[in-house]
Amino acid sequence: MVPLSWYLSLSAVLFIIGIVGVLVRRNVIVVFMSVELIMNSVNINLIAFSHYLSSITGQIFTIFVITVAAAEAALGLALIVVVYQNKGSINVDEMNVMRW
Amino acid sequence: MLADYVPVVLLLAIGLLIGVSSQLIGKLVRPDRPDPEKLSPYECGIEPEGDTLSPNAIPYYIYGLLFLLFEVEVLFFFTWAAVYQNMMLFAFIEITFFAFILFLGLIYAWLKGALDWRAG
Amino acid sequence: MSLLMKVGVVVGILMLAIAYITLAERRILAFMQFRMGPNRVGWGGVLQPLADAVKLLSKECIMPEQADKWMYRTAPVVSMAFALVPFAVVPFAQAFYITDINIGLLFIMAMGSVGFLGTIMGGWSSRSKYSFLGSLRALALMISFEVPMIMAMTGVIIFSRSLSMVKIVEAQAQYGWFVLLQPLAFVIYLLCGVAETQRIPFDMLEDEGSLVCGFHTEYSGIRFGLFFMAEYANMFMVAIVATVLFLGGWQRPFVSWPFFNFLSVIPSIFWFSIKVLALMFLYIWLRGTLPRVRYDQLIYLCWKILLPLSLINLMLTALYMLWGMNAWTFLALSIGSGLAWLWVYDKTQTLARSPS
Amino acid sequence: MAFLILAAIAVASAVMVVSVKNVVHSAFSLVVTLFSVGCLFILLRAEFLAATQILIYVGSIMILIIFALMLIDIKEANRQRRFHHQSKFVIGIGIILVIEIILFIIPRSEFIESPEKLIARTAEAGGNIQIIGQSLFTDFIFAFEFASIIILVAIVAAIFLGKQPTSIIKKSSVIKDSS
Repeated sequence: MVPLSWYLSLSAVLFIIGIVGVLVRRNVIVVFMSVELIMNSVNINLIAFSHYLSSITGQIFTIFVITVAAAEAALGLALIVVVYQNKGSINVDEMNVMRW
Repeated sequence: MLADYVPVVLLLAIGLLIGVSSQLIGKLVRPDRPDPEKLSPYECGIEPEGDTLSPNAIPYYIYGLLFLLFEVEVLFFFTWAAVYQNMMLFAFIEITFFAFILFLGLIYAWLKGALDWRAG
Repeated sequence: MSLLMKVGVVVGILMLAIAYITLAERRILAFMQFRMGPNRVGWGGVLQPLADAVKLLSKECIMPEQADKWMYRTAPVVSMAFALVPFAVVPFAQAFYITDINIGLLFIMAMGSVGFLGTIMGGWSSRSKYSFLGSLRALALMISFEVPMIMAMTGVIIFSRSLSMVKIVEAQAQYGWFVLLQPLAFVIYLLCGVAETQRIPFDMLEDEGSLVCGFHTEYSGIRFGLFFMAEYANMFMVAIVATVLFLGGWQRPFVSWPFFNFLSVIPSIFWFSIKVLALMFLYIWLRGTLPRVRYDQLIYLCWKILLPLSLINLMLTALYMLWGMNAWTFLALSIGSGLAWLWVYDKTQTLARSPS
Repeated sequence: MAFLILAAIAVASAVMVVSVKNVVHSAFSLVVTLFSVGCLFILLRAEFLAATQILIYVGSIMILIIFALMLIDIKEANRQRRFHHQSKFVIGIGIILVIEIILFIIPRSEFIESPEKLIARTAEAGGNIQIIGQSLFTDFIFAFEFASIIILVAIVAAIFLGKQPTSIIKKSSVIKDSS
């Protein structure tokens, strides 16, 4: 039987890989994918707690996290596409003005 | 419950094995005589022109966007349908509200012309 | 029966079925077009699939020079593997299934959506305009049709109270075949199934006229063969899901009437396969009969007709469960509302077209 | 055992996501990560969530990301520098954080692990999806209805953004799909 702390460790590792991705990559879509990684590590945590602590709430929360992630993905990518169409670049460093 | 998933893994392994092994076996049997004409991308016989990887994918992208949002809503219907018979009226009122909001989204997309196909 | 044996039997039968449905398709199409079809290899062409396999294996696999090598090789494997996995949850006959999981139906949909990735991988990695455009088109279509498809399934789940394939079949012993209670959902599912598997009236994938051959333009030899097999496995899967959800799975006809009990002497695998083969014949027939639909019309069919219709069907089913109205009234209501929506849609189209 | 394999796949492909040069390869490694995380959910007896994860993340969000990648100029994106100049510093901090969490924080925290109760309740309700449904439509009903409103807002906003003029794409497009 795998102990709970293993799942927590895995989720921590994924979380930090996601954070590093957000901080170091310059391509905004890769940054976006790193955010998805972070969300997934949270999902692992929620479901692991739900299983080991015998409560269904964690799983229900994960459903809502996935719902919000979907809304966020749709909006985030729509924004990225609009920015790309206006500036011709998807580089985070170059998105430095609030209006154009 | 976990034992139910062992055959799934087995089938996945078989599927991967079929895919990989048939390509490997094919490698032993088939001829391999490349030449530049063969290796260039197919373009109805004329010389390939322009950059291959920059087509206009915007119209497809819009449908992907709508699909993602509707898919999430539709998944809630599955959980609802599985327990509907246990809590009839209450669940019915809830889902009516839910479906109404989904319908609003569809109507909005329709009126704004997001469902209309825009080529190019 | 041990697990390994079951898996072996299922995979073996599936491979045979795929091989022979291709032959059947060619012969039936030939018959419809007053041709002969393949009839040289073996007796009347029965060994044709074997010859095809040998040909595909021994044919040169050309990989475009600029292709993304590893993704190009992986794409057919992904398509094939994820076309095969859903067969794990299919109840082929009474008490004959590899496994029965609680989320069977959702599992099939999930594995199908992973299979879509094989399409875009193949299209993107071969660096050809035709295959790339073909894969984008096909993908946009497949994902669009997934929404009404799932909505149509939901109507059935209200009755069966479970997503397990075995339980759905068993529930039809109580209610009768769901096609009688959910005719609208059945039609929606069949149309979506044709679009999901990219068969002819809806086949944007292989729109020869404008896109050469869709996403596998650059594939040849056994790699093409893998895509081809995956396509037919998906076709079988759609037919099987339609059978399980709407046509009573392994159950004999008139399952709730004791008068027809004598039909039970025929083994249940027979009923299952006859229904699946009938649906496969329907697909082949469609291919032989109908012209290809234009892409924008197809998108409209999905979003403007099938999606609202499936929503209407779902709400009607919920009302039916709530009030316990007469089954015939329900049947008339659902068919009537389907036709009413088509009429309304037609009106909006004429309004949009008229100059103002 | 299954956990270790899946975790190794997930971590390896997650590292690929943030490190490979080609953005499309990065997207497909994210697919592998999400898929193996979905399989982990099955180990945790959350079948419905596993299927949802694969259907929504792999089957929808990733497809949308790939569509978005197809819109941009991938060759240009791949030619550019991958990392910021302070990346070495960030990676160092990341490694220190991982070590700290795994070695010091998690072993110190204690939970009473008792998965049996939920397994029993699930069996009583008839399965994972049924128990989720029951709890979703009683205790979490407000969140459920609110989720639909969030999605409605997202639909409205996404359509609004999607209708912006397509200046640059029009100029650079080589192929026009006319059908």
